[in-house]
Amino acid sequence: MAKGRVVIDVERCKGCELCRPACPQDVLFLADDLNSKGYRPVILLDPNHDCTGCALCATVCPDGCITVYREIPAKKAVREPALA
Amino acid sequence: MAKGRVVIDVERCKGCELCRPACPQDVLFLADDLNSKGYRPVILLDPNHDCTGCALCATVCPDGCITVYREIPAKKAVREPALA
Amino acid sequence: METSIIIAGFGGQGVLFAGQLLAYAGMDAGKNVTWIPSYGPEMRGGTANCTVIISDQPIGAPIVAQPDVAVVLNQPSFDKYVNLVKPGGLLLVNSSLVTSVCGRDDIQTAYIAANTLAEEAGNVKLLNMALLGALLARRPILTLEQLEQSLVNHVGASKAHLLELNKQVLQRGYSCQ
Amino acid sequence: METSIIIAGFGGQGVLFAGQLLAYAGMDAGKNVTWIPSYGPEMRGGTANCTVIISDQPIGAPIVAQPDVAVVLNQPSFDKYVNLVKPGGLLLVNSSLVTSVCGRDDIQTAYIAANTLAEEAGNVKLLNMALLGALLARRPILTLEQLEQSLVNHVGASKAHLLELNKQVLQRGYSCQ
Amino acid sequence: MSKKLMKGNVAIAEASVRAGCEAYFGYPITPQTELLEYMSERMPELGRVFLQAESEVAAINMVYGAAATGVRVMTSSSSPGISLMQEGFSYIAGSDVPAVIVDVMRGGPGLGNIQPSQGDYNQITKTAGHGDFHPIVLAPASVQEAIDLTVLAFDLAEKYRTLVFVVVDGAIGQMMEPAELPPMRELPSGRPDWALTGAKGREKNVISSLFLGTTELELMNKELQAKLAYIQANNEIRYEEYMTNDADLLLVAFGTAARVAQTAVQHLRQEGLKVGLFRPITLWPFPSRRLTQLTYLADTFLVVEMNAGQMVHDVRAAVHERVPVHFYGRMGGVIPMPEEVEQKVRELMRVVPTEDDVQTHQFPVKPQAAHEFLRM
Amino acid sequence: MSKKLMKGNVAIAEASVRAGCEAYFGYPITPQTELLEYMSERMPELGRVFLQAESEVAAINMVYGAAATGVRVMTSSSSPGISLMQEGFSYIAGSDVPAVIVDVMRGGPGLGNIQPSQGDYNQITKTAGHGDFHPIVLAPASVQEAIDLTVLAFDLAEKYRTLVFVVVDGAIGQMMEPAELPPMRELPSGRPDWALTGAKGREKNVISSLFLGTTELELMNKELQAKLAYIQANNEIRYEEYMTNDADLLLVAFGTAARVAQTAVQHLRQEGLKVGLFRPITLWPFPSRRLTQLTYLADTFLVVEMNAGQMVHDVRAAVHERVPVHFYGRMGGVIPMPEEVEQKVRELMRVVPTEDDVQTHQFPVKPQAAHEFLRM
Amino acid sequence: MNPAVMTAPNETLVYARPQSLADCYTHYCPGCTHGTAHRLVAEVLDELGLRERTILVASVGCSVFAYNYFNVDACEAPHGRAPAMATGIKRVNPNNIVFTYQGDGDLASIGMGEVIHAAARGENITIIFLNNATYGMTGGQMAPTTLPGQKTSSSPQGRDVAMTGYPLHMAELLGSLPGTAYSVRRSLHDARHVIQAKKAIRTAFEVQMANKGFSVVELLSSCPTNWGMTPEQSLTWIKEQMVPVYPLGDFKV
Amino acid sequence: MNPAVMTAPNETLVYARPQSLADCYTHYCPGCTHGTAHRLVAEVLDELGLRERTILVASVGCSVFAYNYFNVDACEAPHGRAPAMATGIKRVNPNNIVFTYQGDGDLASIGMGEVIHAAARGENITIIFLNNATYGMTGGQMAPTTLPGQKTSSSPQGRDVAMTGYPLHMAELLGSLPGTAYSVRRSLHDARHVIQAKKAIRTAFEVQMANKGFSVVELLSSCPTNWGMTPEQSLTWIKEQMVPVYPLGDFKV
Ligand SMILES: Cc1ncc(C[n+]2csc(CCOP(=O)(O)OP(=O)(O)O)c2C)c(N)n1
Ligand SMILES: Cc1ncc(C[n+]2csc(CCOP(=O)(O)OP(=O)(O)O)c2C)c(N)n1
Ligand code: SF4
Ligand code: SF4
Ligand code: SF4
Ligand code: SF4
Ligand code: SF4
Ligand code: SF4
Ligand SMILES: [Mg+2]
Ligand SMILES: [Mg+2]
Repeated sequence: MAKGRVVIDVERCKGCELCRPACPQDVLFLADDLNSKGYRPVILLDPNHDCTGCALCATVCPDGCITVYREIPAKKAVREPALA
Repeated sequence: MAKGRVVIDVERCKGCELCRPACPQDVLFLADDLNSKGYRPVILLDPNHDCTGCALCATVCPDGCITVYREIPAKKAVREPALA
Repeated sequence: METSIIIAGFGGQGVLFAGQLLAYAGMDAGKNVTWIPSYGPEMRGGTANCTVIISDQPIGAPIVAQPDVAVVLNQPSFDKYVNLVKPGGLLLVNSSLVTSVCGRDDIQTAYIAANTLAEEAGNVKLLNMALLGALLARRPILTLEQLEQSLVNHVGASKAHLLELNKQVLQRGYSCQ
Repeated sequence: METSIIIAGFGGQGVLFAGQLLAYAGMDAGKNVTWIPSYGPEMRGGTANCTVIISDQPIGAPIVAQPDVAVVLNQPSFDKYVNLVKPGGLLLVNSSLVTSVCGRDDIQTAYIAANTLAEEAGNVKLLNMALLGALLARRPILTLEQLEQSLVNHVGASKAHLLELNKQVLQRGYSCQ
Repeated sequence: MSKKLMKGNVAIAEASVRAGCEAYFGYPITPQTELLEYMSERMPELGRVFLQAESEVAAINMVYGAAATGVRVMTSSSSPGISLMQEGFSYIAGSDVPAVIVDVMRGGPGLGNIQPSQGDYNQITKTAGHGDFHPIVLAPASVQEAIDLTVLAFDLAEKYRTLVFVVVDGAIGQMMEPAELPPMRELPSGRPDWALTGAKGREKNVISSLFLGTTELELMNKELQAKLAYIQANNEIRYEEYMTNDADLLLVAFGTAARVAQTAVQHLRQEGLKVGLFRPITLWPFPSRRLTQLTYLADTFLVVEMNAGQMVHDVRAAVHERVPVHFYGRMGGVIPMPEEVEQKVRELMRVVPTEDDVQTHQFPVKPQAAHEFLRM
Repeated sequence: MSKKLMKGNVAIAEASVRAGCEAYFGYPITPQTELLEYMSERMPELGRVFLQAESEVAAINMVYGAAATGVRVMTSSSSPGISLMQEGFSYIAGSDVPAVIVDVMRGGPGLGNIQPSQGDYNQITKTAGHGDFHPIVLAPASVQEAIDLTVLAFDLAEKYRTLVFVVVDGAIGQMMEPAELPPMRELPSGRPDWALTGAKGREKNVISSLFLGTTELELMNKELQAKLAYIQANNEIRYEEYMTNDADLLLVAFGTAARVAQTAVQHLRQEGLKVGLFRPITLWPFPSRRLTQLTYLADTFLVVEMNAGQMVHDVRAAVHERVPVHFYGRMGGVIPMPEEVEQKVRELMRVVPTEDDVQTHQFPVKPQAAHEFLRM
Repeated sequence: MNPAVMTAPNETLVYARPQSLADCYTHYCPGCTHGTAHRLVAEVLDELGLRERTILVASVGCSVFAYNYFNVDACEAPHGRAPAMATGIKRVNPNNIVFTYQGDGDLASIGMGEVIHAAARGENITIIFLNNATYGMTGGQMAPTTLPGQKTSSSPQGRDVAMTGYPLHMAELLGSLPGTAYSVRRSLHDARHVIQAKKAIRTAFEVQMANKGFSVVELLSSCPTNWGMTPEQSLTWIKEQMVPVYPLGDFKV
Repeated sequence: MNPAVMTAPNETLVYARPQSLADCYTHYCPGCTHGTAHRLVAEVLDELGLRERTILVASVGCSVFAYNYFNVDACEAPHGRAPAMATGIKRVNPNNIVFTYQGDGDLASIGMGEVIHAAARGENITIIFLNNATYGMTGGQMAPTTLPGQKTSSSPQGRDVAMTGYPLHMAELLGSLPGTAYSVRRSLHDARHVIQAKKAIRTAFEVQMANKGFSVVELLSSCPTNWGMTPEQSLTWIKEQMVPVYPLGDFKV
């Protein structure tokens, strides 16, 4: 399995939670605190490095809060374009 | 062949001549004179009693100028309703 | 000098064009002119008339209550304008379609069988030219030549073949008593 | 006597209803009242506030530049109204969401942890009741009983089961220092 | 009946129901929408007609159709929607059918915003469409008055076979106030004899604004003008005065601006300033004559509006140059505060010229440089 | 160039082409249609845009779109079509884009008829849509002037980023007169920097009339009002005077009515009556100041219009009560005859009160009975 | 009634002007089939006994005076808005029979929104839609129904579909909406087709009488004046040019 | 750019906010798929390199501020008139890519005439049409696309088709016009459908780039606020209630 990582723009996130059921690895959770807009944003909690960088979360996020990275497998080090 | 007769409201007639080609018996003609609106109306010229009262002329007349009568055959003297 | 002319008849009798021709000729002769039409609701047939003013001065109102000249091409127009022509004015009647006679003695009247005259010349549609000719004979606001020149200048190419006939009818009208 | 009250917060905090309840109670108590809302562009979330005026006289302007009382449920509202409250007026702060402290000494200020208080009572959504209770304790424009009665009169059947809880939170707010 | 706490929009809706409105056609637009929503529930309940039209253009023409059948009918909208209805208004005026229109005005021009405004004054009072006509325009300043004038609107519309507008700004539409509703009227059993109901046992009726001949159309217009003149003369002019008896300075305002002005009067009176308020209730016909009379009393007028100065022209036309007419206005959905009006009055009563009324003169004293107004 | 005999409609069309109009969107309506028809031939010939829209509402929004790209764009219509465009006008005004509108006015209200009229005066000058704004309104009285003012309209629209109307009545639209066309202008090579052209190598541009916050919308309105004030002050007021020097009685009229009035002046002068004519060319901004000055000269004003009396209110507002302002109007598409105006003037100069101006007072002296105006 | 109708004892009256048609002269051009359409509608109203129940909504176009030409209660709607006006009438007077009479400019251009929404609502009204491929009344400009290549006064080079788009097929479009109960296209170019058109008009009114919803009959109609043809040529043009583009048929029955 | 985009040396950037999307906070409710649609359009503009050529025509509805949310030249049309405004723009700027972004109230109700005629003309513009079965911005009134039985604030008893008519199928309707080059319906209710929606949006813009004519993508979208649901429930509602009424598919390609 590829390893991945997501960064969530917590100030932009409205806590709609649509990314959570979209994530096959179940590594997204609501934060405890509110952001400055009064929403509880989603954060990545991925102690076991389960995130695969599949970008399904980003695909459904209405607010474009999620940036997705994937580890480059040793053999293939060229950068891919953004999700087609 | 049934015998028929048409009466043309010459003041209403605009001389468009659409009734003429519609008439299978060719008994409709343009008058020589103009009516008060400046049109040459159509008139019935039927010396041989060719008109069958088929009402095709009336069917196509845009101005509803034509009234159509048909002789009642001896056996059937009830009045028919207007063209269906 | 300012002359106001109303030309009135059925749509299709060439009323508007006759007026335009006068206006063109007036303009070509360096005068001020206005031409303004008015129609009924009908697209074909119905009534049509236009008012032409030809003047040495700038023209104010382009419409007039009492024209100097009325050219009436049909009965309704006769009925409408017979009493409106200005005293001393001219009423020109297309006697082919108008049966009435003007009872006024304070205006000049002329009866021209314009339909017949044009038909005889070869095209009944030119009845308007016959009347224009008759008008110029009675009111020399423009010369016959000026009008003919305007015909040449402003008749479209598509109608050029009719030019000669137009001129002929114009002349016939001019010489018509 | 005329008292003007602004209640301000996020949409969804029950700001408008709290204002309406005051207006109902004022009306039931035979006073003149007005209630007027104002919103931001958001359908959900965003800012919302309302102005309530309760008066013995007919009420002119339904809006005020400087309220007698401001109830602020979130930080932006605190920032907006802290300096607008009329000298001698009252600023009621939901300290659960507002961290700032008022620096003025010409007005009365009270900090109520309304979220906490309501949550403890069983429903965080009733934070507005907590603040209304605290308001009446400080400005006896109406009695607690009058407000409770209005709750009974004007809360729809669908929410009737929440009535008791509403009253409880109201009372807690009332007795809250 | 006892008082209920009601939003202006809802109060107008229920008032129209009780006044016998048999059909409502409308299209959602803030800040009017509660009116439509209320009707969507209420009208079917009573077996009456509610229909959400596909647009304001359709709505006004549905109103036109229903009006032609002689029933009491209404629509409501807000400024951009009112613009779209102008052709329909003109047809309605041109064919003498009664209809009631509610305009809950918002900030313009264009999409503007959804805040309270009085920017439609000219568009409605000067002629709500092409051609020569004026609707009767009623401008309530409270929820109670909105109710009362809505009922009156239906009665006037029917009496004169004319368009009647009830115009409020968004504040009155959105505001809750205690108010009393009138009793429910019985619906009439028949229809007026000019109405379209099917030509059974009578000559056919025709509702049309087409008069092809100039003579006919001029006649129609003369009759229409005579009707308008009759309305002006027939006690249909309404206004309210507050402390005008001994006023040195007269505030003139309608709707919410008048409420603000009234508060200002109260405050200023406490300061000992003799200020009064004149509140036109009918914006058309405009209470010009009374304003003219008031020039013999007050020696300064101050018009307060929630626009760039529209009614002020009617006030000036009534007052001529007998007294100076000043203007204080806020635009863009801003409701002026009593304090602002008070400040302005204080300045005027000390005869200090201010920026604001310079701005509304026909010829500004200091023309501004081009770059000052070009908004990029 | 020499003079050509041209219809007003066609002359306006060709003038707009020569003024650099790059796009025309319109919808047929009498008595404006020749303008559209001419453009349908002419614009494609030049590789410019002609599009017959599906409606007036679509047409004005196509104009709005094209205007937002910074090209010179025009539409034309007649009264009912102008009503339908009101929302669009208001958006255009609210977003400061330039556009030229031609209104060839016909008889109203409603469908009315297709004869010449001046019944849109209020609808256009007072505010052509909801909210506070005025278009610049140019009113030619001859075919030549229609040409000249059409060119000016484009220049003013661009200069002030505003709506400019050229308003004529159907008579000027339909009339032929000799006139001279201006030379063909070259089209500009670029677009203004606020225009929508794609955000290449610059910040994006936005054209919008939405200002959600009251502060922003008020600011926008203040800027708009400042622009309007600037236009008023910036020599954009135009008018013409004819024999006003020594006039005792001043006729005030625009468009065709002014031509009629001019003929009347000529006739009356022959009778020795000192009559002059004041012809506003800009209906907005209105030449109020000059009219005020003229009250020191003439002691009676007579406004002649082809409507029920619309501009007369602006004249009265300018003149106040310094001199009596009378009105003579014809409606329904009737063009008044010089003789009627002359008769009226003769009456006035002998100070005989007449029926007609009674009718146009705010409060008719003798209210008419209800049955007199109810047209069945 | 018409003085012409004087039946001799041995005769039967086969055809007479219908009662629902007003006894007045129309302003239509000679040979214009607007007149034919009027007559057919009037005959149907007579036959179904609807004259005294019917309300006509006339539209803006050559048929603008239709309210004068029918012996029924009538009104005249703003250009394109007849379906909205008819909706207003029908909703408050459900027992009346309400129909609009609209041209192609009126219905398919400016009035597109109103007619689609009336159909979508299944408004129980009848629409008589005259398609003559042009704006007759204003002098023959291009309509949305103008044929590709057809010269009109606003498409002087002939309609260029690349610039001005494709003819709109309203009977099909309206027929595709679930609220539409009846949508057909007929033609008025000869006696046989006139008779078929009349049957369709009759069915449309019967659909309304049965409260089945929206009904529309599109009629291909002539405009000799603006087409620049004789009346007879116009009928041939309908047959040869229009029918191929606008196939006759039933699109919803 | 977004400060979040800081790629580590051993990583590849799989997904980042598109450049064509403005770096600002939207006023949309949490979970509203208007945001998703915006993002997809922006991604497509990025990928096709169109950002600097594109002009957006925003409409009146919840997406009224779209002109703030895209990094492209933009304007804001009157309610329903975006296709007309886009037509005006495209005709004078044929080299720009012009698209409208419209809701169902805007496009299918008040703007019906404009959108049909733009399609009939084969206007070379792209329409992104968000169908959320309601008037979101004004508080959830009935739209022409509201489902039968659906309760809204102006159909409090649920939409009664007998009184208010049937849902309008715009993708099918527009697809039936010859001027339309591309008309499809997609949904935004889960990742798979979002990806399909994006492909369709891409195709629509490609159609415009190839000057093929009118293109429209109808997107089934959520309105959690007015539907009274959580964002997740809304997506389920789209899938279970909307898709059966509005079948996904290609109606003209
Ligand atoms: C709002 C408005 N726009 C334009 C017109 C001008 N107008 C009158 S009739 C007509 C066209 C009618 O064409 P059509 O509906 O096809 O009827 P036809 O005359 O061909 O029978 C137009 C555009 C108008 N009266 N009102
Ligand atoms: C002419 C006009 N009429 C009505 C409105 C009010 N209005 C604003 S948004 C809207 C509905 C928008 O609904 P939709 O297009 O479905 O967009 P959504 O909010 O659902 O995304 C309405 C009716 C307006 N601004 N202008
Ligand atoms: S990239 Fe895939 S695995 Fe990682 S958080 Fe997003 S959805 Fe889950
Ligand atoms: S989908 Fe986006 S906005 Fe919604 S919770 Fe996830 S990150 Fe936040
Ligand atoms: S009834 Fe028949 S035969 Fe007689 S004239 Fe008419 S068409 Fe000819
Ligand atoms: S069809 Fe009618 S109008 Fe035409 S010529 Fe025959 S009778 Fe006359
Ligand atoms: S213009 Fe055409 S449609 Fe109109 S009446 Fe004449 S022929 Fe018929
Ligand atoms: S109201 Fe509905 S459509 Fe509008 S932003 Fe909120 S959820 Fe989206
Ligand atoms: Mg047609
Ligand atoms: Mg929607």
